[in-house]
Amino acid sequence: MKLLTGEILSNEKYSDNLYKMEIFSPYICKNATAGQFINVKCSPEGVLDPLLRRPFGIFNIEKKFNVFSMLYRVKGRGTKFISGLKSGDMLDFAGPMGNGIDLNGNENNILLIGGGIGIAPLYLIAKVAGEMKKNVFFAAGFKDNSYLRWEKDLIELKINYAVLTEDGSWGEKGLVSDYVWNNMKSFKNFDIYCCGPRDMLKTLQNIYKDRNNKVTALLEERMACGVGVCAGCVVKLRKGKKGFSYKKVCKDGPAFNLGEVIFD
Amino acid sequence: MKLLTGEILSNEKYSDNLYKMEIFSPYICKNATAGQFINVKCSPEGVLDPLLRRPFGIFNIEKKFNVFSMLYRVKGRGTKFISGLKSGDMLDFAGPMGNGIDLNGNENNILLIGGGIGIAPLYLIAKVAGEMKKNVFFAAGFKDNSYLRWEKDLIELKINYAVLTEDGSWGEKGLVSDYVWNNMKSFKNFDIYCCGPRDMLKTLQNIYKDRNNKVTALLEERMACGVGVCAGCVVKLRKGKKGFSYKKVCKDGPAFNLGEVIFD
Amino acid sequence: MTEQDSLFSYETDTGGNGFSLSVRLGRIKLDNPVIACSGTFACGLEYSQFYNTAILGAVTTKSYSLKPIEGNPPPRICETASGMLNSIGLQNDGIDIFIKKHLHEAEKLGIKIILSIFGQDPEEFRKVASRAADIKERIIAVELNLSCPNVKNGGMAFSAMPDEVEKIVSSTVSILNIPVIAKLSPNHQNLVEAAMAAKKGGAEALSVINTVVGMAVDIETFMPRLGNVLGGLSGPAVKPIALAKVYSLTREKILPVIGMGGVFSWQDALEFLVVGASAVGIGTANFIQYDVGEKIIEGLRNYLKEKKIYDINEVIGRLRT
Amino acid sequence: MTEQDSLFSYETDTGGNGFSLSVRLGRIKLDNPVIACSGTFACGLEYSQFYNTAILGAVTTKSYSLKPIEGNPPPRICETASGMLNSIGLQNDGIDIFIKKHLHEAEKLGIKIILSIFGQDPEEFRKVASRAADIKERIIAVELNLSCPNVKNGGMAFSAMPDEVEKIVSSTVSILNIPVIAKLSPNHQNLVEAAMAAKKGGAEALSVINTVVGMAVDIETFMPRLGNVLGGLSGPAVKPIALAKVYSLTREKILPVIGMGGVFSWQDALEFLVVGASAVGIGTANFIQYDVGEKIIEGLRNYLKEKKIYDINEVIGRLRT
Ligand SMILES: Cc1cc2nc3c(=O)[nH]c(=O)nc-3n(C[C@H](O)[C@H](O)[C@H](O)COP(=O)(O)OP(=O)(O)OC[C@H]3O[C@@H](n4cnc5c(N)ncnc54)[C@H](O)[C@@H]3O)c2cc1C
Ligand SMILES: Cc1cc2nc3c(=O)[nH]c(=O)nc-3n(C[C@H](O)[C@H](O)[C@H](O)COP(=O)(O)OP(=O)(O)OC[C@H]3O[C@@H](n4cnc5c(N)ncnc54)[C@H](O)[C@@H]3O)c2cc1C
Ligand SMILES: Cc1cc2nc3c(=O)[nH]c(=O)nc-3n(C[C@H](O)[C@H](O)[C@H](O)COP(=O)(O)O)c2cc1C
Ligand SMILES: Cc1cc2nc3c(=O)[nH]c(=O)nc-3n(C[C@H](O)[C@H](O)[C@H](O)COP(=O)(O)O)c2cc1C
Ligand code: FES
Ligand code: FES
Repeated sequence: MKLLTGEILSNEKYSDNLYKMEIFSPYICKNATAGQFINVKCSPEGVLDPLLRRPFGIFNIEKKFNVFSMLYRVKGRGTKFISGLKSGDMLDFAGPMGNGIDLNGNENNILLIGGGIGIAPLYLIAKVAGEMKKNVFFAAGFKDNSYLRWEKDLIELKINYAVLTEDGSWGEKGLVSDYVWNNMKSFKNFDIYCCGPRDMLKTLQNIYKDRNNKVTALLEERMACGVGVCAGCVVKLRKGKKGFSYKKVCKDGPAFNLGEVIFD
Repeated sequence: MKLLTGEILSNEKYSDNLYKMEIFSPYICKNATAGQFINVKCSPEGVLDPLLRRPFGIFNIEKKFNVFSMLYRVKGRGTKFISGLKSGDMLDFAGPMGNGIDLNGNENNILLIGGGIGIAPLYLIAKVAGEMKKNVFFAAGFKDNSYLRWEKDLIELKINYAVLTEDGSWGEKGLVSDYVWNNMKSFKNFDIYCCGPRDMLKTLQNIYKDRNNKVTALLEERMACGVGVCAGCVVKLRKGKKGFSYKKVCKDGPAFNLGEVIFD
Repeated sequence: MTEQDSLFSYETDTGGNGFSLSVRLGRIKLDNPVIACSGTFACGLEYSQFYNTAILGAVTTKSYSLKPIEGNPPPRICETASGMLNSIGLQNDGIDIFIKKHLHEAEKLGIKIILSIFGQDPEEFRKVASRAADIKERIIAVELNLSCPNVKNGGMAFSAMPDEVEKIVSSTVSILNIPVIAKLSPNHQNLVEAAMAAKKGGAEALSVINTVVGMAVDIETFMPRLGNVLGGLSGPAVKPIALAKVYSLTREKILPVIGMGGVFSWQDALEFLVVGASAVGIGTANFIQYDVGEKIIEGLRNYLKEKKIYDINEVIGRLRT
Repeated sequence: MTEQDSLFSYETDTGGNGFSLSVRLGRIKLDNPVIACSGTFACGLEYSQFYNTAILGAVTTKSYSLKPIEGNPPPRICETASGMLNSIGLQNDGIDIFIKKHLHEAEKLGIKIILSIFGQDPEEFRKVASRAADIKERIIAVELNLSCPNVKNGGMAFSAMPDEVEKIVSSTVSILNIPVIAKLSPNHQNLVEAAMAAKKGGAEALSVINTVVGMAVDIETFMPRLGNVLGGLSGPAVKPIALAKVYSLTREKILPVIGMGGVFSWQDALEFLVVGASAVGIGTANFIQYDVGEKIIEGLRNYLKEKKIYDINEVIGRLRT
């Protein structure tokens, strides 16, 4: 993990609030693995407001070019700031942070379930799994077709996928969790990785309660440090029969066993 | 006085820390007079840090083009921000503020004494006085030749002037206050306007203590509101024999009778 | 003055369509919960260049004392991270000039005035209140600035001493018999006791917070950045502190609260309302966004419309804990 | 580890050329006045990925209690204007795990450790101090986090009660007989009395300030932004408040002070030193600029060189008022 400044090679607008930023960084390309994230300073040099860094999953790594990318949604002040950066500007970030996903011990079948911007960190998992010649299926659900441009990225991976939108404007109409439920049998011996809104994760937790798929969720929580010192980013995990403990998303995660997560 | 947004037509770098910004504003061009200032928001839209507006004298008004300008020195966070603005960007400012200088009741001879960035508001006085066919002399003192580019602006006014620099790199070597002292006799029946660092003003106050020139100083003080409500920008003025009172630079000034100012 | 005209009609227009911004704090009724804070708006005259300040729920005047006060030596202002320090030192023209001059000007503009007063000791508070008795029909309330130092009592602020708070409030109430607001300081731990004392004294409402004690140093000169060394911090930086202080009072339901501290937008104002403030004061924001009062009223009105909330009182105190 | 190596040599180099950054706070001697604040640096391990944290004057550990504490429900973090709120709730592994595990790791890195401890009552403080007795040669001081609530006494923070402060400090001193630092809260008006009580109890120094009570509201959900409703404000926003609090203590020359609150740069650190702090704590800044500790040490060193000041003590307390 290092504090870095990397040149922005592109900051492409995918749709109204969706951007993909490519950053030159040999260090990240060499050291990062799928599932990890970077922590980005989202204010001009020397400026301390907004104060905190923002975490973003690593969307893609192109080792050959020493370029990695992040796919991000403009939500508030921080993401608004970075959406205004241009190629040639420098990005102040740190990484790679969090634990990477080790696909070696896995089933040969991988199901990725993404909701909204939750698809971002799953993309790199899909790519890596594909390169390992695993059988990968990506189920992605959205409100509308604002992520349409992302389908092009997905097609490059040459994996099977299904897109669902709530308004039916792209792919099938419906919720991705319903899709998973309806196709339960086809994903019998799949290891599952999911990332997305709380409600989606809750539903998936229910769906997979009594099944013995290995289901891993990539979680989000507001962060201060991103390196494990502040205990600001905790999520509640089951511990023993009735107990719980708080685990840090930044250091113990961001991937957790979905079955252990307590959503209250 | 209005809250305005004006398009920046140019933001020219005069030297390392010196810029001239031209802003399109029919309202300012119609309503402002020499000696007044504008109050500029020096952070991006929606951003509140740095918090306070910064006051800048009106350097020039070109009524024909509805363009006015300010000449400014990059000092801290606020001026650094505006120095990065580009033509086409919008400037958030308010004005015109403070009292203008009425040259009508004046002597026919005007001496302007500027030190450093203090030349900025004097320039418009010089221009207006010139247009009134007064006999104008501009004595300007600087540390070095970083204001050299400004001489071109000055030449346009077709008035007499002297430039002094402490290092002798441009014009005569020396202090502008010494120059004034040495040429005292030539400026006998001149009304005087001065603006510049505290030490220069103090010296001039001494020089003109017992003479009956009308000497007006344009003062600077840190401001919060700029409109006269906060009493933040006060300077100490003599009142009666031994008393004093605090006057607001923004509302009662920025021009004051130099003889009345108490520098302590 | 076409801008002002259009504002007026705009206001009547939305006033008529069933979305109400009116609030009550005891006997104080306001058309909307947006109040200009003492010391940041003079009497409303200056800002009338930017919008019709009569649309504000009320304008609280600069704090007036018996005699004019020259205030502290400059520099009096210093910018800090998302905030500012001031050490104005309560410079003011004295209550008599207010009565003779400023009140008249404000009335001409239709501004609803809350008169802020202070004294160096309870006796001066009483005297200022007595002067205000003549004009009590022309103002909607008196606000007591209890954050100023009690010179007869070691310079500690009145609002740090619940007994003094009660005494000053009750003497003002008995002299004026119009609504009295006690403005309390955030710099003491016994805010709740001070508030209860104000209630006992007969106050109608509380204004919270005044500025937070702070300082800054010029590392070039090793001098304090303020002539007075210490000053009062205001602006966005203090908003979390102000919200916590307001909450500590509204939770106890002592008196209606005018919440203030770092309000710059209608969203900020809404935070205070949700925490339980019945009205919101706008201070430092006036210095930066000259028409912020109007913007916040519009913002709150649009919020109600969008959410189909017919009465602003529906959101006051609706914090979900 | 070439980066760390070069840092080390850099340090010795400038250490040798006559510009001294060493400071003393009673019996506590530090190579430089830059200290990592409790709760913002763990035990230094994580930040050792970014620079050699052994160069810091000291690292104050997360505050440890007798047993592990799970802390408050999330969300625990919320950004505010130039600041942040936290409601971690003193989550920690308990003093035993510190002794068994974290201390060892920090020692391996050569980090100078100030152990921060707390308890729910004076008794727990005593017990934690007793556990620390075994390792007292391996730490340079113990810091008592007196801003935590005294559960046996209505939940009011210890540092609001001078008597309790004295009691806890003196019992720790008698158990440990190593330098004890009392960390005081800015949320009470009797800071000076608390400081004098700490001195009476035998404290070597004071750490000021802990976070300022604050809150924030989500106007979408009407929920507080922190799971715990109230939290502690830190970061640049509080710097003016912190400076004023430190000044209120250094003016009285009670005990040496470690000044903290919003320090992000060497210039900020210098402000605290000029006001009279003998050392400076870096908290929130670590979260944003991971190598800020190193940057501030370098910055102060360059400042001395540039100004030809041979000893940092020359600037401490040199405020010109
Ligand atoms: C491990 C991790 C990976 C992430 N990966 C991505 C990604 O690949 N693409 C993407 O678009 N977003 C991602 N997010 C969410 C992203 O961090 C937030 O959208 C972003 O912080 C919003 O910042 P803002 O200033 O625009 O919003 P604001 O709402 O103004 O932010 C205010 C504060 O809340 C925090 N915050 C707001 N939303 C979130 C959130 N969802 N999660 C955590 N903190 C939040 C901010 O960091 C900031 O501290 C990730 C979050 C985490 C924890
Ligand atoms: C009436 C008036 C007219 C002015 N005209 C000009 C001009 O034409 N050209 C020009 O370059 N400068 C002018 N100044 C000075 C200019 O306002 C400051 O240089 C500017 O505010 C510095 O802002 P900063 O953020 O870069 O500096 P910082 O030092 O970061 O500012 C911090 C705070 O101090 C205040 N401040 C700093 N320096 C001054 C100063 N000299 N006077 C008043 N406040 C200050 C800032 O406004 C801000 O509130 C004028 C000042 C006044 C009062
Ligand atoms: C320059 C200035 C002057 C002030 N003068 C007064 C005053 O005279 N009386 C008073 O009660 N409060 C005074 N205040 C405090 C404000 O009314 C308000 O309580 C405080 O600034 C917090 O709100 P804000 O953050 O919106 O400014 C003053 C504040 C500022 C910034
Ligand atoms: C996330 C967080 C956790 C903290 N935990 C502790 C703690 O355990 N013990 C303690 O004494 N202070 C704690 N503090 C307070 C800091 O040590 C410091 O006093 C305060 O944050 C002010 O400094 P800053 O503005 O530089 O952060 C914590 C602060 C933060 C932001
Ligand atoms: S963000 Fe600090 S521990 Fe995770
Ligand atoms: S800046 Fe507010 S009165 Fe001049």
